[in-house]
Amino acid sequence: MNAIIFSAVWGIVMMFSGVLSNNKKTIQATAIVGLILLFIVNLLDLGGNHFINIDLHNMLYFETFGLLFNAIAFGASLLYFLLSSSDILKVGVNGAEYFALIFFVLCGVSIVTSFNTLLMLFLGIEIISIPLYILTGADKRDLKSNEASLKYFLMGAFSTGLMLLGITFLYGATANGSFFLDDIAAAKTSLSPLYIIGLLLLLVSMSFKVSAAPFHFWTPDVYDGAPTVFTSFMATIVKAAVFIAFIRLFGDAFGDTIQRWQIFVAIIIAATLFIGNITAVFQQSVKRMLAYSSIAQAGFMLFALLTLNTFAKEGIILYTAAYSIATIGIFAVLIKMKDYSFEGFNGLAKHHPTIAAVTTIFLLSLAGIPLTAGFFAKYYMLAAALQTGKFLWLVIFAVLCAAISVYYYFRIIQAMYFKEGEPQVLETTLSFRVVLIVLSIIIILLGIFPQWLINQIYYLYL
Amino acid sequence: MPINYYIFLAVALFCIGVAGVLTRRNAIIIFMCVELMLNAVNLLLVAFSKMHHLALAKVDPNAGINGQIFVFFIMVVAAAEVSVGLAIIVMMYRNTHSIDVNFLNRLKH
Amino acid sequence: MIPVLLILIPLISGFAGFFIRNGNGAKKWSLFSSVITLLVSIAGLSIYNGKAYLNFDAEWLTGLGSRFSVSLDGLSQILSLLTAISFPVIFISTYRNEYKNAKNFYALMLLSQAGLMGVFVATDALLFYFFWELALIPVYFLSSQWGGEKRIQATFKFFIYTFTGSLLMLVGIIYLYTQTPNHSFSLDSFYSLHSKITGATQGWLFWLFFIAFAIKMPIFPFHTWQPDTYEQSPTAVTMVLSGIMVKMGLFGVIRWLAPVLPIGTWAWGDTASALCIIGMIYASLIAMQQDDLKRLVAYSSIAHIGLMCLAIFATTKIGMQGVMIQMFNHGINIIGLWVVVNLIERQFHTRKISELGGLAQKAPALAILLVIVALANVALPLTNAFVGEFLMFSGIYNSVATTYNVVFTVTAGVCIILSAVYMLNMIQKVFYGNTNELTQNAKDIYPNEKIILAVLVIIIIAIGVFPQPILELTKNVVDSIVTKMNYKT
Amino acid sequence: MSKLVYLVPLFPLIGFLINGLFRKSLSKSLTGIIGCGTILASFIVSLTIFSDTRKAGFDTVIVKLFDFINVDKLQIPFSFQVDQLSILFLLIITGVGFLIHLYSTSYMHDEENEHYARYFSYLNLFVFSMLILVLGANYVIMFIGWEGVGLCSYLLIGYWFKNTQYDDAAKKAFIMNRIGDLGFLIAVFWMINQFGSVNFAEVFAKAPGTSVGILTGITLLLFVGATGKSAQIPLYTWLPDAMAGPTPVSALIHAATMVTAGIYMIARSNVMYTLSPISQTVVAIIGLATAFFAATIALKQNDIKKVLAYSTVSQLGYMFLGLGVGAYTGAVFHVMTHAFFKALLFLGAGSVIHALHEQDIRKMGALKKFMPITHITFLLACLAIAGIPPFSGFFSKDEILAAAYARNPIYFVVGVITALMTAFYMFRLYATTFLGNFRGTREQEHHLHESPSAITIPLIILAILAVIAGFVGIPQVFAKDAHILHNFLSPIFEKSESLKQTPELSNSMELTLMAISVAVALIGTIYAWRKFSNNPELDEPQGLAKILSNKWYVDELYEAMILRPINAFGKFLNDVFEKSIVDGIVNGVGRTIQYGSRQLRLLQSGQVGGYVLMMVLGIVILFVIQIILKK
Amino acid sequence: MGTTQILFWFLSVLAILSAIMVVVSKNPVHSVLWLIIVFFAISGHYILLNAQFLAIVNLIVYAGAIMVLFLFVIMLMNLNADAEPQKNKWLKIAGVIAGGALLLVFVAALKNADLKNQIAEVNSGDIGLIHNLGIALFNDYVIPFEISSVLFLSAMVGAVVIGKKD
Repeated sequence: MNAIIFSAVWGIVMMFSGVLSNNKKTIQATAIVGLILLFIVNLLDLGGNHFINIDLHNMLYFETFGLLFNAIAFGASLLYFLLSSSDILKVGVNGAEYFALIFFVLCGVSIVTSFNTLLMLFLGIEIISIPLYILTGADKRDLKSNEASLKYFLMGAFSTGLMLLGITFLYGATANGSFFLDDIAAAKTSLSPLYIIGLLLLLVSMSFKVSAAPFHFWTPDVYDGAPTVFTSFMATIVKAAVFIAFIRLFGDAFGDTIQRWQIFVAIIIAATLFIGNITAVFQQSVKRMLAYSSIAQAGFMLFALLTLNTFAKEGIILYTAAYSIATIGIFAVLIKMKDYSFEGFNGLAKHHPTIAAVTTIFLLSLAGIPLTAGFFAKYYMLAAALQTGKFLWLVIFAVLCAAISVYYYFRIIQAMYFKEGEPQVLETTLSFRVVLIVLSIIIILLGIFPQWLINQIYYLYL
Repeated sequence: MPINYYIFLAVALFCIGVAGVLTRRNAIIIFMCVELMLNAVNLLLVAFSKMHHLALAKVDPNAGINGQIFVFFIMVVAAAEVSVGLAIIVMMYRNTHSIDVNFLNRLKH
Repeated sequence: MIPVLLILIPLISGFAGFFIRNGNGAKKWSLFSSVITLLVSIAGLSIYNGKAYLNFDAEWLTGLGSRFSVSLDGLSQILSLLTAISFPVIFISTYRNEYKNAKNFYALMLLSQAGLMGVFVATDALLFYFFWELALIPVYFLSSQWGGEKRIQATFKFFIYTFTGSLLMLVGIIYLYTQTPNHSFSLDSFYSLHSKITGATQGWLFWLFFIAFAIKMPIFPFHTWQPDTYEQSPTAVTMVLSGIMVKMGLFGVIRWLAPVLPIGTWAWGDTASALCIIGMIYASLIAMQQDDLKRLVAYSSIAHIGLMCLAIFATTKIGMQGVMIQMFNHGINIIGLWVVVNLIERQFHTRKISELGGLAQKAPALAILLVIVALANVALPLTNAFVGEFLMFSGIYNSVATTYNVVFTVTAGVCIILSAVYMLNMIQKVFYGNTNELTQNAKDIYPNEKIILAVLVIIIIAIGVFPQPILELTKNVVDSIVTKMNYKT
Repeated sequence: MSKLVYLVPLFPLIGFLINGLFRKSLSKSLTGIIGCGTILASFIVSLTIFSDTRKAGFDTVIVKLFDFINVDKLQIPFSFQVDQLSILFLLIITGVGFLIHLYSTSYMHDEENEHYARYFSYLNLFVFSMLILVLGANYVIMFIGWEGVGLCSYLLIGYWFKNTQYDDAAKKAFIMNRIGDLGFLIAVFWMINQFGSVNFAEVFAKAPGTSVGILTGITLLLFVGATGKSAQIPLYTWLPDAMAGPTPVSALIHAATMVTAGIYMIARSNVMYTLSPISQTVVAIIGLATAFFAATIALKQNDIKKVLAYSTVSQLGYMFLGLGVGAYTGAVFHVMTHAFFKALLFLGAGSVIHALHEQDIRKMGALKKFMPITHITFLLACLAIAGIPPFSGFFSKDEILAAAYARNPIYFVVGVITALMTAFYMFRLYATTFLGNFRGTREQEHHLHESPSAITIPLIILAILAVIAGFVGIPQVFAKDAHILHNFLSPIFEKSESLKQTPELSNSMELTLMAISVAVALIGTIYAWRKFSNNPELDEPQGLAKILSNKWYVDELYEAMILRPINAFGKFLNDVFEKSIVDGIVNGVGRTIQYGSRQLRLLQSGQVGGYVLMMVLGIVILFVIQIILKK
Repeated sequence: MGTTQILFWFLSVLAILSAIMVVVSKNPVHSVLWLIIVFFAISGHYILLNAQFLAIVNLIVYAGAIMVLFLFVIMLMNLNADAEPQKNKWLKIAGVIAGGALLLVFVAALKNADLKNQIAEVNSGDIGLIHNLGIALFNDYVIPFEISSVLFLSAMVGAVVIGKKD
């Protein structure tokens, strides 16, 4: 609850900071301070120190899983701010408002990681979505940005409709007319068509939000069109948060009927992996490739949903962390590039060895090469699936897709290291590079001692 | 009224909305069709709320009220969405003098 | 502690190598490091008495059931020794090669050595998998950055190919892990599974593992990455690839596949063997057609590796002993061949057999040493490979795991003849005959290269005459593995 | 003394190492001394051991040096076996070998220092390998020598490596040998499988209890090895080509080492062969066919060394005939006598070549007057090989023919026809070379002279041996128990003798046969002498003669039947199969993915309507699956 | 058939027909007007279901405020004419078919639903009264109510950011 309140409040603070000061540095500093505070209050929450004790009427339910993710999301956002906050201010004149919107999104993030009723889920997702529509269109003079924004908005609204219909059916299916997850879980006994339809519609709309095929179509266009700095945010923290919501929803509300819907998830995973990986192969723009790769990564993350066992829950935390950090890093580098095509990276290693090296580590992590966090992320997903003893075909399909993913991730590595060229890179500050190195160290550490890190957090707060 | 009627009515309205989204190319009309879908959902929610109320009124006089509250929130959200959505459409129009979604094809493949 | 040192020394010195400013320093540093590793390896060999393995075990991913456990048994000893010997040999023999960004080159070489060492000593499946990939990545960078013209595509194919295989293996490893009673990745708990997993399951698990290993070895039809990669990689890297890395595949079969899944191996051994045989003949015939020295050696390597794999599936102690010693021998021999190829390429800037000739007049020392290495490669008696091949063939012939043992022996035996054909052809065209414009001003090799080749030749002959010490070294491990492989339901 | 047998191969090995390693720094004389001295030392050691074996109560001595391979139940010691058979061969190898070395010091004197030393090191290695072959106490050690001589022949045939044709011949020798070796090896594996051991003692002890089928298999496979090494049909073609090497090398290959390996091996394995009648028959028939076939080719060869080469092939055929009909002693006897006269012939030919720098007999003639010693010794050798009594060839060949008759008269008939041809082509050679008019250039004539003593002394010694060696094997019909060799070797063959079922020939029959063969040999000799002494055959041959001079086109046949198809197949695999199919599939997967990517991304049309349509279709599909699953 | 039923059918038919007209009208202004009729019909249903508060809110917020906003925007853009050129016919047909298919699968899935006995209470029940709703909203639902303020805030900020001229 701390985080929800604080992020909303700090959003307002950011709004006023724009009114009170024209100094970009001040705004930037305010945002970073706010995020540090947000991170701290969330840690306090994890430790059991709440600022305010209000009767939640069971609308929200805070558990370690969600709060832990919050910590990761806020931590990742902090790194994101440290890397890219100056780029946020470059997008347009409304820098302070962008920060405010991001804080509102983070408020939505902390809601969707702690909802206990579909109403809160709905509100949380809307609080996330509406600022994102705007951020996507933030670069108002850029037609691509406009277009992305409109597309995102129209399709987002459409999927909201689907979600609401699903919620409605579930409401009808409950015995006592309730939106609480417990009551919905209790409705499984009847297994009425209302329940199934509601479940499927929620599956579809949540799949839309996490960009799982065939509901992913908005993703490449929006990620491509949005200002890169916001794409980074959307593709990582927001997406991960929705994933947590997805898993919480299906784990808590539909966990008992998993046999019923597992197969649908399996189909969606297969389609997502297939489309994400295959389509990414032919992309010419790194940014668009990363959009498709985020779809492909979503396919892997969905394994957690498929299985919902301990492996999955531990794994999805690790996965979101690994994925977010690596993607934020890559986008941070991408923002600095003048040419987003693969050729734009040619010869980067020669001219900017540090940037090339850390980018390589990020890419290796995304590809799931051992000794990076990405490996264990994928490892947990595969282990979770194999644990069930079913879906071997899907696991094998997934690893084949992972092999394909190497193709497009390594194209960047090839360009950086093995090709000649004069890459056009914007000025980077020392602190920027230091943060990048910190990111890559985190990735490596997570890759060698994943358990250690998770355990530390678990032991600290459990 | 049997709840079936409401369900079919709402689903029909919803699907008309969906068909509208699919067939029209004017962004505003598409958006209106989405609103139509939301209204179909609202109607169904109210119907369900009354259904639950009927079934449980003896136990809980307020049974089913949350459905109507939910409708209230949907309206709230819809209003917020409309404000943002129309702003985006207007921005688009300012830049391209068109709100035809078919012309939204700079981003593809 | 010795197995850990074997990994740590190259690992740490490799990372340190990135920070050495000048290339020459890096060269010396890496040579120094590899010699130290060799000394440690020899020390390990001298401590080893055949019974008590040198173990090291530490907490790592406790919650995951994986530990940092490494061990030096006979099999690990022989392969880590090969690795330890190879790197100084590679560094010395290519000492005169100049590389751009030499520090990175040498640092990556050392990292790949660390990975290889790790693969050979790991007794934990996840750890094994880690090192498996760790060995791959530096090699990928080495080949792609310092290789020939078509290096990027060729090595990329290699990378994706092997990576696909290893991912399949990962699926297999995780599956086995979920089946272990104590949820552990340790080798022992994997070995305990052999009776618990049904035959059908073992069947598909077999293929998950075997494809990974077959790609690495490589076995027909998974071999096409290999000639291209060998051709395009810088020769030092090719030596690592062909001398040591291909052993990873064989090692995998011996340690992680055959004893873990005996029923699956029993059921599919014939099919795998048939692939080996087809590959042997196929590669030999193609080797006869090659004009490029590197490709020729590459294809010959496919044939030799095929034989070793075949001998593994024969499931006999004799054959397995042959494989053990031959893994070492093949490494030595093929590195010897590459040394020569490197010398030729450096001097004449070509590897085309048809463009060379008459080198024996100009470079007699090179010619003699090459001929000996080549003869070892065709398994002439009193060279090391004879012992290995003799034992392997005996093993295959005496195999009870297959009913086609005679057919296998005879068809595989044809490769003995074919190998002589292409090796002698190569010798003839490169070294004999008259000199041409390119070779008329050829120089003989430098003393350091001569010494390295001479050392290799001495190893070749020493093992060829006194193979018994090495056979003793691997005796216990062969016994235990073959016993496990012979488990039947 | 027998315990010191390891010295016998050790000396040549040392010689090889010294000459090989220090080839640049040694002077020619020093090289020669090392080369010859080591062999001489071996010969002396052999002689002392020989005297040991002559003593009564001598039993086979096995000297184990170390464990070569000791795996599981398979134990292969590196051990030497000293018995009558091996010591006999030791003497031949080191003795004849020494003479050839001695001869070489002069013959090769024009070579550069370095190559001279290289030559002697190879020669030493050759002798070393052959000694290992003969001394080995098991099949694996024998195989080491077996392949070793193959290697050395390769090195020596290709000694003048600048000449590509010579290299081809060397390669051919090695590869043909390898084909045979494969048979040998498989036999060894079979033995391991069957007997659990490859030691002679154990194998022969267990052989009588083994089924005939298995023994037949093993012995036939061994024989495949022998056909390669001893140049029998179908693997004989390398031997005539091996003339590419320096002539003393040919002498070494044909007389002392290499080609006799097959005979030795079968003689060594006599127990197994005797137990397997089918194998015996095969050996006899192949031997006889080779003898006949090679003799026909030798009739029309014009290269002095080629004639000798085919005569060797033919004589080897005789020896196999002997082995095949159970006349093991006869075969070994013939090996011995053949070693003397064939070495003599080659060295004589070498002397001629050395003087003339010419190998074509059509360009020779009348050498009698220029090179008297060479002429005389050559003539003696021809008489010996033609089987004219009382020269050595007569005794050994006769013994084989008699045994052949006892087994099957047809063998005898073919053998005698071959003997006729042998006498004919040898004297065709002799007459064309040494008699008539000189047909070379004037310059050649000017330089013609008798060879130096390092060449003539070995010739003389060998000539003496070629003349008298036959007397160690005087047939029973002339004198009882006068067959010294038979008595000497009887411990080796006694088991086979006891198993032999062929009836003994009566004395009169044996004498008749002897008379026939001598008569035939004389006819051939005299006819050739008369025909060629004054009008040698100089024209290009026509008809059958052309086929003969082209060696029945066997090389061409092999080329067309085996080499070309294999090469074509290899080319197909390399150019088509590997690139299009195996690699094609791999690249195809990549291309398919790329293509799929290109097509699949078209779904991403940029149209919101399209996207929503996809979504709706996705929902519909999910629902349809749900409805289907429910049913 | 009682009054309630007649009203129900009338409103339902009106809603569906108007909804179809929304979709098929060429003129955007007509679409808006038809949509307002739909909203009225739905509000009628709300009244029928005794959800008076929602009925009023629906009219005020949707038909009144939102639709007027739409109308303004359309007028502003001068889109009142048949500004929409002919769209690809096949896509249109595909859209209709897809929508129909969606309806079909919904119906198929619901067909077997055992809802015969489930009745929505019409004309009675007081949960839809503003009094009850207000109590619920500010007791149980105070958290979402407050949180929706964040939503509005962000929508407001967004509209400003997007709408204002740089």
